[in-house]
This record gives sequence, structure tokens and C-alpha cells, in this order.
Amino acid sequence: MNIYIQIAYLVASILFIIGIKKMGKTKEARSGNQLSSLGMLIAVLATVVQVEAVSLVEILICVVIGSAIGLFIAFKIEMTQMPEMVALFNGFGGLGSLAVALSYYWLNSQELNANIDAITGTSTALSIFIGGLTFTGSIIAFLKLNGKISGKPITFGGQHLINLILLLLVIVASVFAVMYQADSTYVFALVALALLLGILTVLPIGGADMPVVISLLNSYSGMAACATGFVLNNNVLIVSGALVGASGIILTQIMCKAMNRSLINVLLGGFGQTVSTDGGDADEIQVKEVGVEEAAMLFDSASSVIVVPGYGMAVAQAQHVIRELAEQCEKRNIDFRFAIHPVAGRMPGHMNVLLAEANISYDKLIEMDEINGDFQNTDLVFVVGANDVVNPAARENPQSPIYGMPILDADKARTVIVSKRSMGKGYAGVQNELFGYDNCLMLFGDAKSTIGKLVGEMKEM
Amino acid sequence: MNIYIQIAYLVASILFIIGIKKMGKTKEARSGNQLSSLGMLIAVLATVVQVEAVSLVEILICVVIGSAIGLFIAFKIEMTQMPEMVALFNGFGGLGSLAVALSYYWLNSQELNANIDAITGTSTALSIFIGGLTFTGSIIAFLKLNGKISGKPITFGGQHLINLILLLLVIVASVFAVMYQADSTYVFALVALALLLGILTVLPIGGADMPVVISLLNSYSGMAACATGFVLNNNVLIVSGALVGASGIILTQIMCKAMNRSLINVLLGGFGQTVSTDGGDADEIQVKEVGVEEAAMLFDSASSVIVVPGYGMAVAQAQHVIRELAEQCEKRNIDFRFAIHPVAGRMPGHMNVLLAEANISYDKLIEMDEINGDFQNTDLVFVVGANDVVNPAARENPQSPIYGMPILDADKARTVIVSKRSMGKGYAGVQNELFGYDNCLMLFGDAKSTIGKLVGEMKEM
Amino acid sequence: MTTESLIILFYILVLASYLGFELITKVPPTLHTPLMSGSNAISGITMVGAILACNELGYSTFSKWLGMLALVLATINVVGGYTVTDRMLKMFKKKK
Amino acid sequence: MTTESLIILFYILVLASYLGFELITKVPPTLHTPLMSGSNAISGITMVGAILACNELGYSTFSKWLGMLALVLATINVVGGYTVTDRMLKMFKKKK
Amino acid sequence: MRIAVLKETKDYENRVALTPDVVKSLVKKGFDVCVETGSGLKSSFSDQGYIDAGASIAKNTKEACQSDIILKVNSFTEEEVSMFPDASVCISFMYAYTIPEVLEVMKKKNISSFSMDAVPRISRAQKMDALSSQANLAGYKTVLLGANALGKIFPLMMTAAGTITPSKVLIFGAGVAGLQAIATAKRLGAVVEVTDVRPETKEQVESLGGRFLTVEGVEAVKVEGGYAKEVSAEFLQKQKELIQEKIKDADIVITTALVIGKKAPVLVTEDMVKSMKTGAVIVDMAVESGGNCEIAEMNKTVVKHGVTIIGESNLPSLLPINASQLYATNISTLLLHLADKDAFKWEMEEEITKGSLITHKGEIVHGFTKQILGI
Amino acid sequence: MRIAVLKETKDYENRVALTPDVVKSLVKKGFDVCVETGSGLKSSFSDQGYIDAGASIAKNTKEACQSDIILKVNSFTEEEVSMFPDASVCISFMYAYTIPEVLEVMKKKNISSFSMDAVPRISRAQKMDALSSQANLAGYKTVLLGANALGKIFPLMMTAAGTITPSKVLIFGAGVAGLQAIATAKRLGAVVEVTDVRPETKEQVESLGGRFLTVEGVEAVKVEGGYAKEVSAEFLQKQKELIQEKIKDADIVITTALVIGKKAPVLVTEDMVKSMKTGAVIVDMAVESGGNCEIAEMNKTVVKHGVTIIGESNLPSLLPINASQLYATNISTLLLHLADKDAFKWEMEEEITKGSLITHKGEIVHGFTKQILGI
Ligand SMILES: NC(=O)c1ccc[n+]([C@@H]2O[C@H](COP(=O)([O-])OP(=O)(O)OC[C@H]3O[C@@H](n4cnc5c(N)ncnc54)[C@H](OP(=O)(O)O)[C@@H]3O)[C@@H](O)[C@H]2O)c1
Ligand SMILES: NC(=O)c1ccc[n+]([C@@H]2O[C@H](COP(=O)([O-])OP(=O)(O)OC[C@H]3O[C@@H](n4cnc5c(N)ncnc54)[C@H](OP(=O)(O)O)[C@@H]3O)[C@@H](O)[C@H]2O)c1
Ligand SMILES: NC(=O)c1ccc[n+]([C@@H]2O[C@H](COP(=O)([O-])OP(=O)(O)OC[C@H]3O[C@@H](n4cnc5c(N)ncnc54)[C@H](O)[C@@H]3O)[C@@H](O)[C@H]2O)c1
Ligand SMILES: NC(=O)c1ccc[n+]([C@@H]2O[C@H](COP(=O)([O-])OP(=O)(O)OC[C@H]3O[C@@H](n4cnc5c(N)ncnc54)[C@H](O)[C@@H]3O)[C@@H](O)[C@H]2O)c1
Repeated sequence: MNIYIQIAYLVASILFIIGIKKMGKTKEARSGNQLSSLGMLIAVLATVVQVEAVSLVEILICVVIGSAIGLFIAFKIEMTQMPEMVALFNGFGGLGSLAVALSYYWLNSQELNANIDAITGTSTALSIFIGGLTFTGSIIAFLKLNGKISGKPITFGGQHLINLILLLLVIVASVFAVMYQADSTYVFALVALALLLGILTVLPIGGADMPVVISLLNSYSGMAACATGFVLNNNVLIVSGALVGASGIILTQIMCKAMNRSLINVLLGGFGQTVSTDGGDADEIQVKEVGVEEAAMLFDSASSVIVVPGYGMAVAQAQHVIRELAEQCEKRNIDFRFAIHPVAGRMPGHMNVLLAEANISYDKLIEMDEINGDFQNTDLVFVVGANDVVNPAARENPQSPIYGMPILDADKARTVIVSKRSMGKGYAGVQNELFGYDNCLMLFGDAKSTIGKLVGEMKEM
Repeated sequence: MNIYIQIAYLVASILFIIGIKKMGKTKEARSGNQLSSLGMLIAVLATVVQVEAVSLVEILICVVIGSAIGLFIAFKIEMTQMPEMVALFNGFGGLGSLAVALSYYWLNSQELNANIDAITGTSTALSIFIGGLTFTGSIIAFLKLNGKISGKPITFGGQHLINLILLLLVIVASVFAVMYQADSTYVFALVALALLLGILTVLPIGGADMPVVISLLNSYSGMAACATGFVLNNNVLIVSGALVGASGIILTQIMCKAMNRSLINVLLGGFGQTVSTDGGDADEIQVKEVGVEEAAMLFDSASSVIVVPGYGMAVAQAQHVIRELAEQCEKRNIDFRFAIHPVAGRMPGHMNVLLAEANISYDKLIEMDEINGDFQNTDLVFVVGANDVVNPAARENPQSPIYGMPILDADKARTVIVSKRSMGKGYAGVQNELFGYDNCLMLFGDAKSTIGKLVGEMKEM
Repeated sequence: MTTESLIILFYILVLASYLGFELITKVPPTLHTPLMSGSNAISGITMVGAILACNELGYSTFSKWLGMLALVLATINVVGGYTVTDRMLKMFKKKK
Repeated sequence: MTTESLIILFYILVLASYLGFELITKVPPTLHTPLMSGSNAISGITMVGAILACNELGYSTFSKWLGMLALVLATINVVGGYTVTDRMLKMFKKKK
Repeated sequence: MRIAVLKETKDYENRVALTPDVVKSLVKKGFDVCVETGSGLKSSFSDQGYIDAGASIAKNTKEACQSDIILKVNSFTEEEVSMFPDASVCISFMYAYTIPEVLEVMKKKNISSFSMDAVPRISRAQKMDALSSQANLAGYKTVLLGANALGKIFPLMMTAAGTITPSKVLIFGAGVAGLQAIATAKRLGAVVEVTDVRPETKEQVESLGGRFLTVEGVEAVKVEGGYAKEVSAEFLQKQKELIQEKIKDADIVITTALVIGKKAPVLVTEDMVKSMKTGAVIVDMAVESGGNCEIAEMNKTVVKHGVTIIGESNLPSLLPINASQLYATNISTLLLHLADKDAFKWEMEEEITKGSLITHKGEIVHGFTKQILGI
Repeated sequence: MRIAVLKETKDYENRVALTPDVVKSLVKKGFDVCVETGSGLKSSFSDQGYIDAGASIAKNTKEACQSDIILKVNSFTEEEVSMFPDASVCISFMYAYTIPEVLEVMKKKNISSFSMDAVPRISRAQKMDALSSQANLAGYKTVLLGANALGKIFPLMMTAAGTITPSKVLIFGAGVAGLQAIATAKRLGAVVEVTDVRPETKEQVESLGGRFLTVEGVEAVKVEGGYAKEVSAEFLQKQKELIQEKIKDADIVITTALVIGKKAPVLVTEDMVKSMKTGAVIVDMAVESGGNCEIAEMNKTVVKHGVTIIGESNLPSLLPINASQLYATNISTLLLHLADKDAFKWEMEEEITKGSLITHKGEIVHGFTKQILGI
């Protein structure tokens, strides 16, 4: 191989590395993605140069077709369909790896009748297996997210046993395919098994777990690429495949943690259903949770923030950490104010006493009537242990015991984050529908400790 | 090469990586060092197995001699001599690399009359150059720290020019050594030049900058090992050399930052003198500065802390961050109290007002008379913007205008950290000798912002 | 392939994997989807393999067709993946 | 050495260097000296090279003597380095 | 419609029913407002201020009374009511069950009357809740009175001349007034301890930095509509023991424990007073309904057994400016809820109307009042 | 030696020179202590308390005076001094230059006297600095008096019945008393603005959360030994303009500006008072030395032009328990510095002795006093 091409591959690898690194930070993610695509371009061009136009036309046609389809899908889809698209692309990638490996195998074993050595053979089998599994698994995930297949986990008795048997068959088929290369039955059996396993392992998983599965399959497709690299003895494939494989695994783990599930649980057939944790007292309200890190990012990207303190702030004694939050926001030139509801807390002026204790300047505290018009132009409202005073039922539901009480129109803001410990009710003992609104995210936990962590995150950003 | 040996090398490389990673964290550093030494053992054993006892006796003798010397030095020296020892070892390592490369060169070019290809030749030259430079540079650093040579920067006119010329000569010698391998003059010239350059580049640097230089030379010795790896086509050498080289550079940079100097400044002949920043108003008092991170570590490892607040805390309005500090300490079960001097601040009860505002419980505030006996059993005293009230002159110097005023015996604690903006004086306008005491470290900067950072560090630990 | 070169490739594998681990140690949840999507696009590097695979004369052989199929699929993965990721990331710009 | 194998070694070099950078991004100042000392010990890996270099029969040749010198020096670096580092790190234990 | 503001006649009363600001807003809404001369003087609002706000000034009560709606802070006297036009409407703190004679006169003149103290404490009526708004101010004032009468300072102070230990404030009852008292005493730096019969107040007290004294080993107290109902004898006994223990160290004792419609419970007995430190202070906020302290005297500050006992019956009135402001908002919000500029709505089944209407065209229609008066 | 504590005779004086705690420590050190009966009553210290602490009780002043050292808070009267034994020593707040007659009597009886107000304000004498300790308490009390007289509350309060804006407190002088006043007013939630002639007080004021009103465009004021010296007419003019502007919005004005040994500067003129809001309050801490407010009246609370003007001359005395505690520590520390149980040291060149000794064996030796009396 030409040394320049090798160097191009090296450069591409480095670009991938830097790209991945940057994609872990909000501010640099986009440029990271661009760098990595640049790396890809370099790698592809280098390869095209390397093959010295032997079959340039076909290559060109294929690339054009692929690009057209890719671009079409990428631009057509709605933002809400992103996760399923990722699954689909991932599936294509997996199938691609399978095809490359199979092509290599076929070329050598059937067409050239050359012998493939054990190491290369093993790599080929791995590549086929992982690629196939990734393909069908991703397609199932795609269909589930798409709603074409029920999002409910589809289970049947003994599925773990069946999967285990299939896996054993995969190994057998691989060994035979490497040993008896002249007979193509084995390799096709391998392909079929891989495809089947992909379907069977993903089918039983509930729709809610799909993101984790996709992330894992993504990691697999990286490994498939890596295996292909071993087949073709190509470094850039190995580096980028390994990179994707490893970072994918870590990402999967992070996502599992965020969902409170263990990776092992997902990796081994555990792959089971999520236990539905929100029951009982939340009645019908479906809420979206948010983590501390994401909340921190939301703060970071807001340009105006209004804090609505309530009795929960007093209970948690969170006034001091809120002052820190204010300092963090002011550092970022975020417009930061407090909306004080006249009956927030349990005594007149309750919030005033506490916020004064925390040394928050009087002119940051805005009365309800004055600030109510501003909510709709506000990026982010942070409700800290308030409940009744932001309950839209007071405006909208004549049956509610608090109907007629003036409230803070927090719900009108672009995004609302609510810090409270649970779905517990407020003084008036009524359900708050705001928590189920589309623009509302719940940050569960004691206000003092969660906001403390939030501030910690912001400091690091 | 035997595959098991290769695998052993791979394992050793991984152990080095994990070891280095762990050495960046206080709690794991020791186990990290042990892992890395395990890696070294594996690599050495694998190599010994590989050479198949061709010259086992000599090897054994050399290893025994080297080990004996190493252990002797390592155990004999005082803790305070650590940095110079590191320099010495580093020098030996550099010379070792030089010797290996030279040996290889000699063997092939002179003894076997084989030809060394260009790549290997370049690597050899690099290895010799870097190794030689590292050796003499380290030795000079060692002698400077040791006091055998004056710690003062030794400068002479045109030294940058001379260094540049020498560098050019190095290149010339290298090229010739590779091209005319039969003639050993060039390679010896290269050795001589490398040794000379090491002396000349380090000699002009002041003793205070030595740690940075050693770190840099350490990084160089890693590079030398790496170059040797290229010479011998040995992966473990490359991996560990690169690892040491890269982490050494980063470490150097971190150290530069901590010293407020730029790496470029050090890397290019800038290597110059530090500008002595403490002049003028500090009179003769020589103080030791401490950084936020190190202060955080001191807090982390203390089991009892007393905070002495003074007027500067009031000016900086640092009471709220101090509460956070208290919370961090309490989380670690550190005994945390405040020593309130009766005239701290500018009005009676000044500290009480502020600490009450920050919601610090009354029973954490201890009167002077009650707490004065406890200082000597306290790990860490944190003086925040106090000055006169901890000035030992009040106890010891009858000439001082504050003589006779009772003070807090902060100086009796094991370690004292003082947070203030500068060497500015307090209300009484007198110098405070405490700041120059052996157990006293200055944490310069506005109390609120430095303590804020300190708390940030502690949260991350 | 010789074990010699296998070992070297293994070095690369191990180092790259470790690096992957190190790089993605603390990603905020908002970035999970784009990161997934972006690294997915990278795994489309099989495109390189695909190009090599269809570098045969003639369309007649199975392996050639497979190679071309692989190329189309990998290209979709690469092009679609990068574009979608970019679209997602555009939304993260600070609204002012 | 062939350029082929040079490139592969280069991969290893680059990946290892990048990893080194990533690993040591935020070390507290207290660890500066032990870290320096510890990684210095690692650079004593030339010991491996030295063993290879003195793997010749007879003491007579210059290269052999050089190899043995290298071995002694590298051993000092390795053994002394690790021991000193360990001594330093022992002091970091939490006093209770 | 024409609204009249009468001058308060009760002793120790400094408030006024409407302030110029509120008058202005009512005038804007189309009401005529007439203020009896000198009504606002004691709360620093001059006649001129009212005139500027658009009100007319009546020379005397009689002249003022020639209105459709008559407002006051305290309950109307027989004399005043007899001056009202027939079928007019009046609003004030009536505590109707305490003034059957006046109700008689109202009956004769077909007067409709609303009482501020009877406004139901529901979420949507919070803006009309004068009991809360006045209790809140009272809670602040009670601490200031206590602090001012004490020969010590509140906060901990470490000075060159020695350390002054913080004062200990013991508060009975964590209702609206009690909570504000806690907040104010904490702000000034005192150590605050609180006892209440309602267990949910523990969290509220702690949210303000107070220490809650829990009466151990007794079952919880029933709460109805936010008010504490009569509690068990066992509880009161245990509470008493706890208090006896704690009161010895207290520098200031503030009692706010009311049980509506009944005599206030005796929480501080004479024996307890005797056990207190010389120089300590008791402020009894319940003195008007009999006093939580056995030996408190209404509207007097007395020193008994070395303890200063303050028995102000009308604490909000000591902050007349703010108290009038808040009361004026309360009463005008109620008025605007009940009527527009042309007429009253008389939605008899609406909760607030129903809760606060005492007499309607002369007839007593208020359940609780009827019940107490035995009608 | 025997120490006597005399009962205070001055009006409005509630303090006592020694408290039982301090008596106990003096007794421990070997002194005899004798307390005139009833001395501690007004500050809640009973005779029994002193007896328990080891003192004896003297039936009357005469009996008490038969001692070596005689202590008091306020300066001694001619009558008292005439009862002293020959060559005895006495200590109190003498303000010696104001009582030449008494000094005469002392001369006759060879009395040595130390004055608490003359103790030099050096670091090592801080524990004896009664001026500071008393000023500190006065600063706290002045805010409480003002807050109590105001018809509003201090803090911002957003309630269902409307928002109460925070009170504005304007403080003149950021000495010891002024700073404590700032801290106390801030604690209670007021918005505090402060003016002082010494520029270094800006930082101190801000350290307590107050806003400093800088008099622009005038050079800094000279300060000597921590005290403000007379300031330029230009400064005073500019300051006046600033005050005229700010005083209109103030709810409470507290003046603490003293210039030692001189009549207090007039900072608040009658015109300014007229421009203030009805219901506002002025507390003049300098009323004893002429008053910073032109129309303040000593020991009276008057309402003029709608503004309540409080002129308490003896604020620390309103916190007698703490004030006595601190004073007792101050005076006993001075005493122990000057003497042991057997005799005085008479180190005439020592700074504290030199600074505070007014008469020595009858002769006036105190420079500043001599200077003012023109001797
Ligand atoms: N201000 C007054 O004068 C006054 C007087 C009496 C009654 N009220 C009434 O009190 C209510 C005040 O409304 P509000 O919105 O302030 O309070 P709220 O409606 O009572 O809601 C408080 C919320 O705080 C949450 N919370 C409690 N502890 C927390 C902690 N440690 N960390 C985080 N969250 C915590 C609770 O949810 P979780 O349990 O899920 O955490 C609860 O839902 C109104 O209904 C008002 O009418 C007011
Ligand atoms: N309490 C009273 O009643 C009273 C009254 C009058 C006088 N005094 C006198 O005041 C003194 C009090 O002693 P003290 O130890 O509390 O204070 P101090 O001796 O006056 O020292 C205060 C120190 O704080 C530092 N500082 C100022 N601003 C700072 C900031 N933003 N961040 C960090 N440090 C800051 C200053 O050093 P840098 O400039 O280097 O930062 C200064 O050395 C005593 O001498 C006492 O006699 C007390
Ligand atoms: N829903 C609303 O909007 C609203 C408005 C105002 C008040 N409230 C609620 O109404 C309740 C009563 O408030 P209030 O200030 O009028 O109370 P209150 O004046 O009736 O009583 C004061 C407090 O004294 C307590 N108390 C009674 N007997 C006692 C005893 N023996 N020992 C100790 N404490 C005793 C009561 O529990 C109460 O907390 C509170 O819960 C308050 O939060 C609700
Ligand atoms: N070294 C010590 O230990 C010690 C002890 C106590 C006090 N001091 C210092 O002594 C100084 C005086 O304290 P004090 O309380 O006795 O002061 P003070 O009673 O003499 O005066 C009060 C304040 O009024 C100010 N003032 C004077 N004229 C004014 C005017 N026209 N307008 C506005 N303000 C005016 C003064 O500057 C002073 O700040 C302070 O600096 C204090 O910190 C020092």
C-alpha cells in the first residue's frame, strides 16, 4: 500500500478520535461531527485513489445511489423520528459489514479458490455474525420505534434457551465455514443464523428500552467494522471500529445508568422489560424526568430564567444553593429573576424571608402581577418546591378547589423544570397537570441536594 | 518473536496505561504505581525468556548491580531530596537509551558490517540525541537542586545562538552517521553534541524552575525510549515511551500553569529565569503559596479544621461559600469549627452577624478563650481574611503596636492556610510573621472566589 | 495473516478501545442521541472495505455484487448518519 | 524497516500519545512529583532494549559492553524509580 | 354606588378601612367614595391624600353614612348603624356573635352586612383574608415589642468585652402570626423554639429555622379547615410539662394560640411566670380573647414576678400604615367580588358570599353566628 | 483592697458597674467587693445575686463608700466624692471636662480617678473599651426603637393582600454604633443607606450589606486615632445636599455622628424634617451632645411636622442586662490592669494608665481634660 494512503488513513483515524472527543461536549459537538465526517471523506478518497480506478464507474454509481438515499432519508424525517433513523442507518452499516466480509470470503473461497487463513477466517466469520445481528436487530428496533411493530415486549417461553442454542450453532457454523471453505452452505447458514439471532434478541425488548438497544447495536456495528478491518488488514477500520465499539459500550452503560438499569441486565438476555415504576399516586399524569446534567445544559443554553420558589424550597432550605445557581447564571449573562407568588410558602412573605437570608437582592424578586406577562418570553422556568401556585387548574378548571386563585403562568414558558421530591401534592391537596405538560420536565429529589448537584454541573461546564 | 512474549508485552503496555491513569488520582496513585511496576516486571521477564539465556549470566549480573544501586539510592535519600533523585534516575534512563541505541548502531555498522536502513538509522540517531540530552540535562538539574552547582541561572551572551548552531550540528551529524555508517566519527560527534546541548540548555535555568525542567526531561526520556522502540521494532517500548512522552508533556504544561509560565516560554530557550514576583511590600517575609487544588487536598486529608474569619471575609462577602465549605467538610466527617476572635472585623459581633446570615449554627462558633487550647491538636486552620487577630507578634513582640492583644493561636496548628488577596496589612497596619511560618501556606485571591473554587475542587474529589 | 501482524493490529485495537472508553466517560444525556448517531456514522467506515471489495473487474461475480451492495449500504450509513447528526446538533445552538 | 511496518508503529505511537494526553488532563499539584517519578520509572522500559542489546556472546565487543552499561543504568532507573515513587505515595495516606 | 369610610372609634385603633391608593382604584372603577374627615390621620394618610385620590371628605359620621356601602375596620356601633340609610350594606371585622345588640339595629334598618373575619379561608379568597394579613403584621410587631422590652439583645455577639449569648424566644402557636414571629425573631438572631398542637406545623417551623418542640407520645390533633379544634386533655397536660421545662430558660415568650370562637387556652400559668428569669418578657397575642397567659392584662404592660407581660390587644394597629394598606386591599377585593359599581350581585350560594354575609336585608343568615347566638 | 459599687443616681440610668459574675471573679482574685443595696435591680441583678457571688451589701451610699476603690457607670457627684475616704481611687465614665466642680472635691480629698471614656483606643485596650461596648449596644437598640415607632414593617413582603415595600433606613455615621445599626436594620430586612465623613467606612458599610452614599468631589477627611476630626465646610455642604435628596424617601433616619469633645454636627435641619414623609422616624443618638437633628429633644420622643423624633440620651441603658455585663467586664479588666488585690501599680508612663488617669492624688494629670478646662 502506498505510504501516502496509509498516512491519509492515520489522519482519518485521528480525526475520528478528535471528533468523538468533541461530541461529548455540547458546545463542540457539532464541529466534532464535522471533523469526523472530514475524516471519513479523507479515508474514502484515499481508498478510491488506492484502488486506482479499476472499477471506478461502479464505485461511483454505488456511492451516488447510497448518498442520494442517505440524504433523502436524512432530510425528509422529522426531528421526532431521529432515534428510529439512527437505528435504520445502523442496520445498513451492519449489513454493509456483513456484505464486505461475505464478499471477501466468496471471492477467495469460491471465485479464486484461494485459502483463507484461520485468523482472517475467524475475523470474517465474526464480521458476518456481528454485522447480520446488527442488521436485523436494528431493523426490529426501527420498526418498534416506528410503531410498525408493537412497542410492547414480545416474549415467549424458553427464549433464552433458544438464543443460547442459536449462539452455539453460530460458533459451529463459523468453525465449519473456516474449515471447509469450498462448501458455501456453512457461510450461508452463518448469515441466516446471525439474522435470526438479531430478530430474536431484540423482539422481546420493550419500546422504552430501545434507545439502549440501539446504542448497543451501534457499538456492535463498530465491532463489525473492526472485524472487517482484521479481515482486510486495514488499520483505519480497526481504529474507528474499536473507537465506536468502545465508546458505544460506555455510552450504553451511561444510558442504562440514567434509566436505572444495569448493563449486564441488558447485555445478557436480561434484555427484559422495564418495570413500570410510575404507578399509584401520580394518577394519570405522565411526566418526563430530567437528569441533573441535562438540566444544567438547559440552564446553560437559556438566555432568560425565572425561578418560582415555593414551600418546598423552604422545607429543603434550598435558598442558599439557589443563590449559587443565580451566580452561575449571572456569570453566563443569563437574565435571572424570581417570581414570587403572594401565597407561596406557608406564611405571608415566606419566600421573602428566605431569599433575603440568602442575600438575594430585592430587585430580583418580582411580584406575580408584574412578571406574569413575561413567562411566555422566557426560555426556562425553574419551579423549586412550588406546586399550587403554578397549578394551571386554578385558571382552567372551575371544579378545582383552587379555581379562581391567581397563579404564576409558569406553564407558558418555553421549558419548565420542576424540582420536587416526588409527585406529592401541595397544600391544597390537588393534582397539578402542569407536571404532565409537554414543555415540563421533572427534576426529582430534595431541592437542596439536586440544585447543589445542578450547580456543580454548571460550574464544570 | 514468540506470540506469548508479544502478548506479555501487550499486557505490560496495558498495565502501564492503567498505572498512569491511576497515578492521576490521590487515592489510587499508589496502586497505580504498583500496577505499572508489575507491567515492567512482566516486560522484563518476557524479554529474558525471549533472549533464551544466550548471555543470561551477564544480564543477571547487570540487573543485580543496577537493582542494588537503585534500591540503595531509593532508600537512603531523605524525603526532601525526592526531586533531585527523580532527576538522577531520569538521567540514568536517558543514558541507558543512548547506550542501547549506540550499541545497536555499533553492532550493525562496525561489528557486523550490516547496513542500517534509513528509518532505523534515523530512529537510532534520535534515540542517541534525546538520550544524551536527557542525561546531561538531568545531571545538571540534579546538581542544581543538590546545591552542588549554584541554583542561580547561569547565563552568558548569545547562548540561544550557540544552542541553535549546536542543534544544526546535531542534525548534520545524524545525517552523516546514517549515511556513512562505516565511519564512527559522526556517531561519536552526535553523542558529544547531545551531551553538550543537555548541559547548555539546562545550565541557564534557575533552581526554582527545575521541577518543570525535570518533568520535561522526563518526557524526553520517554521519547528516547520510544525512539529505541522504533530502532528495535518493539511495541512495548513504543507504547510506554509514547505514554511517558505525552503524559510528561501534559504534566509539564500543568506545572507551568501552576507556576504561571507558558510552556512555550520554557520549551524554547525561554527556559529563562523566573521573574521574582514577591517584592516590595512583603518586606522580608518569605511566603509559600498554595493552589486551590492542593488546598482542597489538604482539606480532604484533614480530620479537624478550624476556620478563623476576619474582616476580609466580610469584605469579600465570603460567608456563604464558607458555609458550602463547611458542608463539604461535614460530608467527610471532618470536625469543622469557627474560631471567633472578639475583635475580628470592624464592629463588635461583625463575624456573628455574617455567619448567622449564612445560616451557620451558633454552636459551631467558638470563642477565643475556649478554642485557643485546641489549635495545637488541629490538622488545618483556615484563616479567611483575618490578619491582626492571628498575628503572633501580639504574643511575642513587645515592640508591636498590637502587643498584649489576645490572639487566636492559629500558628500552633499543624498546617495553616491563609486566604487573602495580597500581602496587605490589617487594621493595625503591621506585618504578620505568621505568613512566613513553615506551616503556613498562602492562598491568594479574593476570599469569595478562591473559596468558591476550593469548594468546587472538593466536590469533584 | 501472520500472528506477528495480528499482534500489532491487536495493539491498535486495544489502544483505540481504551481511548474510546476514556473519551466518553461523562456525556450529558442530551448528547446521547447525537453521539450515538455520530459514532454510528463513523462505523460506516466499512465503506472503505466495501470499495476494496468491489474493486474487481466485471459485474458478473457474486462477490462483486456483494461488494457493491455493501458500498451502497455503507454510503447510506455514512452520508445519512452524518447529515442527521448535524441536523440534531444544530438545535443545540444557544438561542439568543 | 519497511514503511508498512513503520506506519503501523506510528499508529501505535499516535494512539498511545493521545491516550497519555487524555489520561493526565487534571492532576492535582500534590501528585506532580510522584507522577513524574512514576512515569520516569516507566521510561526505564529501555531495560527491555538493553537486555536485547547485550544478548551477544562474549564480553569483548564494544556493543556488548554498551548494552551491559545500558542494562545497569536502566535497571537503576526502573528499580530506584518505582521504589522512590512508592515511598512518596505512602505519605499520601489519610491521617486519621 | 357610594362607598363610605368611617373613622374608627375604638380605643387603640390606628387603622383605616381604605387607603388613598385603594380609593383611587375604586374611583376608577366607577364608585363614589366618601371618607369621614380625619379617618386616616393615625395611619399617616391625610384628608388631602384622599381628596387627591378622588374621594370626597365628609365632615362627620352622619354625613359619611349617607352612602350605599359603609366600610370600617372594627365592628359598627349601634349609634353608627342607626345613622345608616335603610337597606344599605356594611362591611367590617364584625365578630358578629359578640354584638347581638348591633345585629338588632341592623334588623330594624334592613341592613345587609358582611364580616371580614368570616371570609372563608379558601384559596381563591386569600386576597380578601384580612385575618391573615393582620395576623401577619401582628406576628412581626409582637417580636419587636418583646425585643424592645427586653433588657438584652437578641443575637449572639462575641465582643472584646465578652460574649453575649443569644436570647431564647419561645413561641406558642405557629399559625400565620406565629410563623411571622418566628421569622422575625430568627432574623434578629434569637434562638427560637416553638410549640403547636398541629403536627404539620413542625415542618413549617423548621422551614423558618425554628426548633419545634414536639409533645411526645400523644396522638395527633384534629384539624378542621385549617383551624385547630379543641385538643385532648392528655395532650394539654403533656404540653404543659414540656413548657414548664422550657419556659425557665426563655427570655421572651410569645403566645399566639387561638381557638376560634372560644376562650383562648391558658398556656402560661402564674406558676410558670414565677419560674421564669427576672427580666424576661411575655407577649400575649391572645389577650383579647382571654389570654394565653393567665395574668396578662389587656392593653397593659405589667411587670409581675419580675417578668414583663405585654398585653396589646390590637397589634396590627401598631403598624397602621401597612395594616391599613393590606386591610384596604382585602376589603376592596371582597367588595369588588360582591358588587360592581351599580349593584351587589347577591349570589347567595357562592361560597365567599355565603361565608361572609352575616345579615341580609336585616335577617341574620350566617350559620356560625346563628349557632353561637343560639338562634 | 475593697471595691465598692455605687448605685446609679442619674435619671434614665438602668445599668450597674459590676455584675454578679464579674464580682465573683474579682472575689476569686482576692478583692473584697461591696455593693450598695439595690444597685442591680434595674438591670435584673438582685442583691441576693451579689451576695451569692461573694459580695457584701451596703445599706446606703455612705456605707459603700468606705472602700479603696469605688466604681460606677456614670460620673460621681460632688456629694458622693465627699463621702470617699481620703486618697481612694474611683473609676467611671467621668467625661471629666464636664465636671470641674467634682474635680475640685477630688482635689480636696486626694482622690485618684480613672475615666472609662478616656481609655485609649489601642489594640491591647480593646477589652477595656467601654465606649465601644456601649456604643455597640446602642446601635442595636436605636434600630429597635426606630422600628417600633414606625407604622410600617422593615422587610419586603409579598403577600396576597399586596406587596409591602421594604423600609428605607438612612444612617449617619458608621462608627461602632452606626455599623451595628446597619447590621441590625439589614437583618430585619430594611434597605440601608449610610453616610460618613471617613472614606474608609465605605468598605465596612458594604461588608454589612449597606449602601454607602459617597459625597462626590471633595477630598478625603482627615482621621486621627480612629476619630473623625472636624471636616471642611465644603464637604459638609455637599453632604447636606446629598442628604436633602435622600432624606425625602427615608422611613427611618438614625444619626450617630459625634466628634469627640465638641458639639455634635447638625446633619438634619428642621427644613429637612419638613421634607420627610409623614410617619417617618428619626432617632438621634447624638442628642446628649447637642443632637445631629436640630429639633430633637433630649430624652423625649416628639412628633414634629409629622415625623417622630426620638431623643434617647442613654440608649445602652435600655439594654441594662447586656450593657452592665459588658461594662463590668470593661471596668474590671481596667482595674486588674491597674492594680492587684493589694495595691495599684501606678505605672505613670504606661499608655493605658496615662490615658485614663484623670486625677492622681487629687491633682488633675490628664492632658486632654486640662486642655479643655484650660488649666
Ligand atoms: N403563604 C401563605 O400565607 C399561605 C398560608 C397558608 C397556606 N398557604 C397555601 O400554601 C400553598 C403554597 O403553595 P406552594 O406552591 O408554595 O407550595 P405547595 O403547593 O404546598 O407545594 C409545595 C411542594 O414542595 C414540594 N416539596 C416539599 N419538600 C420539598 C423538598 N425538600 N425538596 C423539593 N420539593 C419539596 C412538595 O412536593 P413533594 O412532596 O413531591 O416534594 C410540594 O408539592 C398554597 O396553596 C397556599 O394557598 C399559603
Ligand atoms: N471588631 C471591632 O470591634 C473592631 C473595631 C475597630 C477595629 N478593629 C480592629 O480590626 C482588626 C480586625 O482584625 P481582622 O483580622 O479581622 O482583620 P484585619 O487585621 O483588618 O485584616 C483583614 C485582612 O483581610 C484581607 N482582605 C481584605 N479584603 C479581602 C478579600 N476580599 N478577600 C480576602 N481577603 C481580604 C486583607 O488582606 P489583603 O488586603 O491582602 O487581602 C487584610 O489583611 C483588629 O486589628 C481590630 O483591633 C476591630
Ligand atoms: N388556606 C389559606 O389560604 C389560609 C390562609 C390563612 C391561614 N391559613 C391556615 O389557617 C391556620 C390557622 O392560622 P391562624 O394564624 O389564623 O391560626 P390561629 O390564630 O387560629 O391559631 C394560631 C396557632 O395556635 C395553635 N394553637 C392552638 N391551640 C394551641 C395550644 N394549646 N398550644 C399550642 N398551639 C396552639 C394553632 O394550631 C395555630 O397554629 C393555619 O394553618 C394557616 O396556615 C390558611
Ligand atoms: N482600635 C480599636 O480597637 C477601636 C475600638 C473602637 C472603635 N474604633 C474606631 O474608632 C472610630 C470611631 O468609632 P465611634 O463609634 O466611637 O465613632 P464616633 O461615635 O466618634 O462617631 C461615629 C461616626 O460618625 C462619623 N461622623 C462624624 N461626623 C460626621 C458627619 N458630619 N457626617 C457623617 N458622619 C460623621 C464618624 O466618622 C464616625 O464614623 C471607628 O473607626 C472605630 O472603628 C477602634
